[in-house]
Amino acid sequence: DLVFPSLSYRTGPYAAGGIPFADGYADYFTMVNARDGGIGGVPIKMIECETGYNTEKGVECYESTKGEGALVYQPLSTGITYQLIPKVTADGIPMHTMGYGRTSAANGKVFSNVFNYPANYWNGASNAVNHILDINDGNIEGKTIALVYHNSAYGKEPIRTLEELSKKHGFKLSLLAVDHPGQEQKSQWLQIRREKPDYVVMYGWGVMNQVAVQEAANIRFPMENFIGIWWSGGEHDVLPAGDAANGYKALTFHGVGKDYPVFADVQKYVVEPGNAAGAGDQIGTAVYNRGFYAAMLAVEAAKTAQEIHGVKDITPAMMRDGMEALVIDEAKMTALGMPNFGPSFSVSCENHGGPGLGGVAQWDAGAKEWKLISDYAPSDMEVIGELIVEDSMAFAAENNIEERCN
Amino acid sequence: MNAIDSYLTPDGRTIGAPVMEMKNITLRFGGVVAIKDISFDIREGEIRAIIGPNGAGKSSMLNVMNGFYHPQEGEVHFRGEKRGPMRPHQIAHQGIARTFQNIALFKGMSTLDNIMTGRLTHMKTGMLSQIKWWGAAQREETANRELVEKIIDFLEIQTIRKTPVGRLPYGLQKRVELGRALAAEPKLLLLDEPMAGMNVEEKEDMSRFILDVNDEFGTTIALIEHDMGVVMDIADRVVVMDYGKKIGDGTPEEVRTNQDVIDAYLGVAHD
Amino acid sequence: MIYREAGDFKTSYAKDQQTFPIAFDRWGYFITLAFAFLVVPFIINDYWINAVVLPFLIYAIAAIGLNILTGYCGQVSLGSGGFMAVGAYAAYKLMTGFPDLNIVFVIFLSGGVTALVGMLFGLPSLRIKGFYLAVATLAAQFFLVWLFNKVPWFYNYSASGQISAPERSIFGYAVTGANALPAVSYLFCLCFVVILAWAARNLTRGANGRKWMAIRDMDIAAEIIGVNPLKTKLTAFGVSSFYIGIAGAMLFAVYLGAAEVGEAFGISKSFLILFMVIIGGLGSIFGSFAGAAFMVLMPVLLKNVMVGQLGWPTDMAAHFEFVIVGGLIVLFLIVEPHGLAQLWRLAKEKLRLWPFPH
Amino acid sequence: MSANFYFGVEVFLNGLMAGVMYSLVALGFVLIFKASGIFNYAQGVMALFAALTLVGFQNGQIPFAHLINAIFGTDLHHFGWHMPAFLAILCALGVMILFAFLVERYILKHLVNQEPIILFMATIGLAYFMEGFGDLMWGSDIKKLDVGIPQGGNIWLEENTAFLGGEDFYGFYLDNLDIWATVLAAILVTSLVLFSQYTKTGRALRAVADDHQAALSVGISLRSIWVIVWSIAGFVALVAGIMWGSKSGVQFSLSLIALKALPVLMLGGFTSIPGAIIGGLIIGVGEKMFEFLIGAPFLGGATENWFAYMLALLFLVFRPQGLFGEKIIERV
Amino acid sequence: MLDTTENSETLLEVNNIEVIYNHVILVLKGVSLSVPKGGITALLGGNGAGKTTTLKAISNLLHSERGEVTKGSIKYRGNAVADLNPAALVKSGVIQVMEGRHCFEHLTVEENLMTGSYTRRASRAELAQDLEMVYEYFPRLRERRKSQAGYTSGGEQQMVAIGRALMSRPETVLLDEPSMGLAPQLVEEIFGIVKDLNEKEGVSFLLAEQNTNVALRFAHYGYILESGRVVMDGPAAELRENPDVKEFYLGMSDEGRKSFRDVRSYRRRKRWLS
Ligand SMILES: Nc1ncnc2c1ncn2[C@@H]1O[C@H](COP(=O)(O)OP(=O)(O)OP(=O)(O)O)[C@@H](O)[C@H]1O
Ligand SMILES: Nc1ncnc2c1ncn2[C@@H]1O[C@H](COP(=O)(O)OP(=O)(O)OP(=O)(O)O)[C@@H](O)[C@H]1O
Ligand SMILES: [Mg+2]
Ligand SMILES: [Mg+2]
Repeated sequence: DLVFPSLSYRTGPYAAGGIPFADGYADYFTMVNARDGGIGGVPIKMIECETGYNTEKGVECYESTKGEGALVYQPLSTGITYQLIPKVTADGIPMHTMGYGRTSAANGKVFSNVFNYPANYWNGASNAVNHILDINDGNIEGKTIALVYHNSAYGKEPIRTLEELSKKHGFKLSLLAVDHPGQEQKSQWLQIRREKPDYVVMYGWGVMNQVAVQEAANIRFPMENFIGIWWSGGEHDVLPAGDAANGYKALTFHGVGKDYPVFADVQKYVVEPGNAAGAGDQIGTAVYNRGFYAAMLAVEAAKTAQEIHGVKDITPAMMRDGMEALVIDEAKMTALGMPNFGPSFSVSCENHGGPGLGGVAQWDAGAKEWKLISDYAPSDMEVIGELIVEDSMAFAAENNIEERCN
Repeated sequence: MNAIDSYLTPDGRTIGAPVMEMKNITLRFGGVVAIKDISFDIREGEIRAIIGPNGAGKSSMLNVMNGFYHPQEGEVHFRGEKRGPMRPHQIAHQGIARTFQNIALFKGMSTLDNIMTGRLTHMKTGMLSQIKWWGAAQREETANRELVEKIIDFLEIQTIRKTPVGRLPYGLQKRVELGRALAAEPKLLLLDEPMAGMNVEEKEDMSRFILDVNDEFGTTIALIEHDMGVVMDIADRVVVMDYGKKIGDGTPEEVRTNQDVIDAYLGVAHD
Repeated sequence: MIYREAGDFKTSYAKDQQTFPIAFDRWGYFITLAFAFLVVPFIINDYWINAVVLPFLIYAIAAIGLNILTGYCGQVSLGSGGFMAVGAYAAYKLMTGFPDLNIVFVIFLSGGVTALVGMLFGLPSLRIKGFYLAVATLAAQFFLVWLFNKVPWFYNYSASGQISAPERSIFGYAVTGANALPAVSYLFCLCFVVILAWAARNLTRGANGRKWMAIRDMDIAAEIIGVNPLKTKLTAFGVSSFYIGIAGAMLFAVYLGAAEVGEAFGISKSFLILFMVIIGGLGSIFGSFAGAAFMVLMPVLLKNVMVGQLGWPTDMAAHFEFVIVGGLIVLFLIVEPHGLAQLWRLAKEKLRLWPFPH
Repeated sequence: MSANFYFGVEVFLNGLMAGVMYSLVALGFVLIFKASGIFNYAQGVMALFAALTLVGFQNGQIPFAHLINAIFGTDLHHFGWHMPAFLAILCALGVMILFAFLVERYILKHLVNQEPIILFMATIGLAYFMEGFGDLMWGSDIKKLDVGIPQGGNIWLEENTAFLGGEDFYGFYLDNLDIWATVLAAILVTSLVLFSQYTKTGRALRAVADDHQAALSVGISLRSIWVIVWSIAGFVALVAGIMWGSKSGVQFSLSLIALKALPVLMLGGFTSIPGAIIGGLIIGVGEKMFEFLIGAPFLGGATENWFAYMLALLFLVFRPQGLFGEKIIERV
Repeated sequence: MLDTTENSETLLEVNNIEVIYNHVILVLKGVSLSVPKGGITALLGGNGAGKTTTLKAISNLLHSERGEVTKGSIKYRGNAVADLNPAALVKSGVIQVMEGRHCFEHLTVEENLMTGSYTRRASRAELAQDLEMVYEYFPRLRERRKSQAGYTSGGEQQMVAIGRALMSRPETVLLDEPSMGLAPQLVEEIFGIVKDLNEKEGVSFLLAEQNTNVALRFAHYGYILESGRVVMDGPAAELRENPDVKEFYLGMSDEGRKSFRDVRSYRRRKRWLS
């Protein structure tokens, strides 16, 4: 079997996001098994392990599943990612941290086993700024952007990037930290009300998202000027605020909604036989689609690995090679029934992070759905690339890692 | 106050110079005046009883003596020196130990450990040698343990050495408390109703202990007690308090016949 | 009669003061130690070491530390998570600042730094008592976490604020970092545990321990018999934090390898350690081990049974885990409020009388 | 006056309001502590559980649906009704009273006369238990709670104060939800104070807190006292759950509001009902003003959590029993 | 003195009970006693004899100390006590004054007294009257009525504890060492009160006392407990004449009262142990 562990969290403070992701991740594998009989004929075995977003449980999950021949880890937690980076490297197992984790892991020269394609936090920050630039015809000189962020490793990630970008584009950056769990954000939103920034960018997770959207609505901040990172762009984040959330924007690097042919397969091979993960009510939601997308990438990488090595029953090391050689293009996605579900990109030895393409989705409170309002646009790799090199080299120095790919 | 430097007790012991002098002590709690302008002294080697009706301020007086209460007015002299503001633990180091009216043993510890705590003022090894244990710490522990075992023998509580004190009956707890106070080898021992809740047989024992301590170690003792029989028999001098005031002071005989004392406290003249 | 103490007479006070006065216990202890040192390293695998044994050993240290403060000295603290963070960050700064410093020193020094911080936060304990103090220690918890999150110097200005432990070795064997062999990090932790437990035992059986317990049982009376409350409480805070700091340093450097303060050393950690101490038994070194074992093993066991054996969905298993662990805690407290250690003691008392009921 | 001054005033007002929200949680703690000397850590989880139950009733969710489905392979989710808010609140209250009975029956009864820390631990065990139980019963996904309490800035106030501060000032911002919370809190506190100070039961509550055994010996039935108190605390938890749930949705994090209530408790005193309110106001204003004046401009923000505790700590150093708590009796 | 022996009804009947603490410590090894209606029964014995334990077993307070009655039965008016919770017991008229005072520290003296009336359904006026009665008995308490009980002196607390029990208008009072820590004058007064209540209101008493002298003066019947067993019982007057009781509990020798100064550590063996 091809073993894909899913380190999920269906409990704890971040369950609201963890559940749909885990559902999507699982459903894709279920579908591939039922429809295609696995990858290249080898069935997939997904092992789910509950981490509760807790690093120690994450380690326990890792240790308990790696012996089963786990091919790739998708821990869905920046904290656990940091923990696992040295471990997976030593054990030779690849890890995919899609849209989260350690951004500088995009530098494949240093991080041999960690991948974070197609986009990372820093891309997100740049995508958001680019979107604002677009709206303002390329000039945001003198405007103010406020960053409302989860006061943790995750939330702090975009700060450096935004600082660089603010220098470059001449906007003013104002930082507002929100402590875990983020139920009480009065100070931050009063400050926003006072300072009247032109745009608010949010890096939130868990209850912080809902409260922020609600508070923004309360102070009648124009929702279309409020842009969340993809982790702040779930249905559950905006639904509680009701109509007031209309117009809120969130970044995304994959398709939203149910309008893809592949979901018919899901319906047929997963839902109808009663094999849907969880309650089966999450299909088509933003975070579900993300889990789904992650699983798709994993399966494609496995296929690539099978091709490269000519073996069906691949090992984690082969899987790693597959991931490093992964190419996703429109043709492939269309064939999978997921046209335009995500950007086209390819991974290389040097670049584990993909191109950093991201789109913007906007919430339609009336229809209760997200609408993609832009194409997958590139981020400012000039700025980000430099930062990635800087950070990853520091890591390499600290840990005596020699550069690869030369 | 008292011109004489020393006097002889009826049974022929010499009582020396004042160990502790209370001078015009006044203690108030909000509106309540617990002690009102009281002076008296306690002399080397004597057993000094303090008696009086409930709420007279006796326990408060002991609390003043060992620094737990700070009187609003008045001075305390200990061994000829005026006492400045001091914390109770410093006073303990000067050599004053006591027992309490409401037993204040360390409930989570065994009898032995409780009595060993009495030795704390004498134990000096540092933290590091404690961690190492072998050597100085163990030697010190053993030396003190020997002394404590003597006290345990003396109080006849060998059988409960390792029992947690919380489980002990009241009377034994009082005895352990006495043991803890004795272990400090105090110059002045303050006992707050050591015999409450005991029957005659046990009171006899306790009296014996108190007299022996006084005799053998020459410890000065101040004692609060409601059992007049005991007080009359073992005290050398008695202070009588009533509503915070001193209404009598003298030998048991003098006190017993004092009309004020009879009215306020004894009710009837006791035999 | 399997378990006996009769006929086991002591001829000197020193003998009477030994840790395991009963020969049977003493042998059991030596055998356990020998097993832990000589057998376990050869049979242990990656899963056991990382999922169970390392956290058990490290939490046992933290539990001993908190037990000194709470169990022996009676000062309830909910700041352990914060103090562990101090240990971890101190270790990180020392490891990155002085790459040549031996890891053993790093860990002891981290404990020392934590001891200082602990004493600082222990100062209010002179006036604040009981639950007020417990809640007040949360100030330390929240403040320290905020501080390590906010001041980039602590995490060497890394972009995310994560710290990761570089590789350090001892006698040529890596103990930290990804290349550490399980047996090596196990033995490393075990040595610390044995030494620290032994030190704790010595500290608590003599004058020091009695001072702490006196303060715990009745601080006023303790002061009146000559115990300096401030000094005593501060030493308790100091020693306790020293242990907790070491545990924090090891948790970060040896076990997790990387940490983010809010996640790894958050308030739930404080509660976890307090749990261990109470479930294990306040005022008992053995209890600290028992409590740590219980709190580490129980969830793993439950998970393995429910998910691994019974094949339940992970979320349901996780919910049941909460229900069961919570229920068990309550049950334990009802059966024996003084913890596993007391349960063990009572069992021994029963055994001693066995086969007679009283 | 400058707009800045009015901004300060606005922060102050909002601090008061936030404080009231904290007080709602703190009240539950106080009640139980006052009545039994138990520091009930489960109060936060009780609020979560109450809110979950309320939403569950409102939406006609089938309890344990997830579990039942997993065991019997059914596909149950909803009863298919939608209960009016008022009725759902009553039902949730009923559940909380039942809960009080069970807690007494299975936990407290067996822990009479134990040390406070043991009772404290038991409540943490209870909190764990309920966390898992609530999730099993109602699922761990996030739920929207709406009982008709209006939310969002109060426009009337905003419009009528806008003239104060010149151009940059929009008028004072107050959340309608907070205004409601204030009204509710005022009613709760007044009635609870009357209850505990002037009724026989109230006196018995305080007696129980001092000495379980003595209370038993004079014939106070610990069982009924505890059921009463835990029921009231359950009610308070429900109120807190409704207010916080309306604000942030109902899900796990709701239980963490307990942590925001602790400094309030400490500052006001564990045993004082008015203390819970006044403590809340001080903490609310303190942390918001600190963040406004110092935290955000100079310390990088997010100072509220620790500052609340530090503020409370500072107060305690001067008054170890909190502002209104009962003096800790130290005698020998 | 009331003659209580034969024909009066037995209120409280303790039948061969055994009590174990913590599942291992056996404290009472078969204690039987009975309290007749309208009588004052004394329970005497040295420290650790098990007096307090007996009283707690009767009032059902053992549970809260992790103690258990493992054998025997306790009946009040023919009903097994074990089935009642302490509160129900108080309602049916049995109240205990606990050893070591156990006042509610944070309540004022008056509030403490009022808690005693918790189980009663009485009008304000009645309660005020009873309060007045207690203050009559203990004038010292009237002065301290507004202070917190935790700050009153040991003797005052003892008064509070007794007064609190009286406030419940009991039928049977279990008094545990009422004289402890009280001034001699007050001891007499308290026993005077006991006698008063007993004679005028027909309240029955079971009192555990160390002060054998006074106890036997006021009681009708006495039991002597040693190491968890009843070693002797009989009408108080008889006990007072028993030579052993005289020597060990009353401190009398053949030549009258011994001086505490003269006792030696040596002790004569008690007859019943030989
Ligand atoms: N800390 C305190 N705060 C307020 N009042 C106090 C305090 N300590 C003692 N008192 C009051 O002072 C008076 C004297 O108390 P004290 O304990 O000294 O009496 P006592 O003579 O020992 O009486 P007893 O024989 O009953 O023990 C009492 O009325 C008591 O209530
Ligand atoms: N909670 C407890 N746990 C264990 N043993 C106990 C407990 N309470 C009492 N005992 C034991 O029971 C025995 C009887 O105690 P009890 O308190 O009944 O004696 P007593 O006759 O009232 O003595 P006193 O006159 O000193 O009050 C004692 O040996 C004591 O050690
Ligand atoms: Mg006194
Ligand atoms: Mg007794």
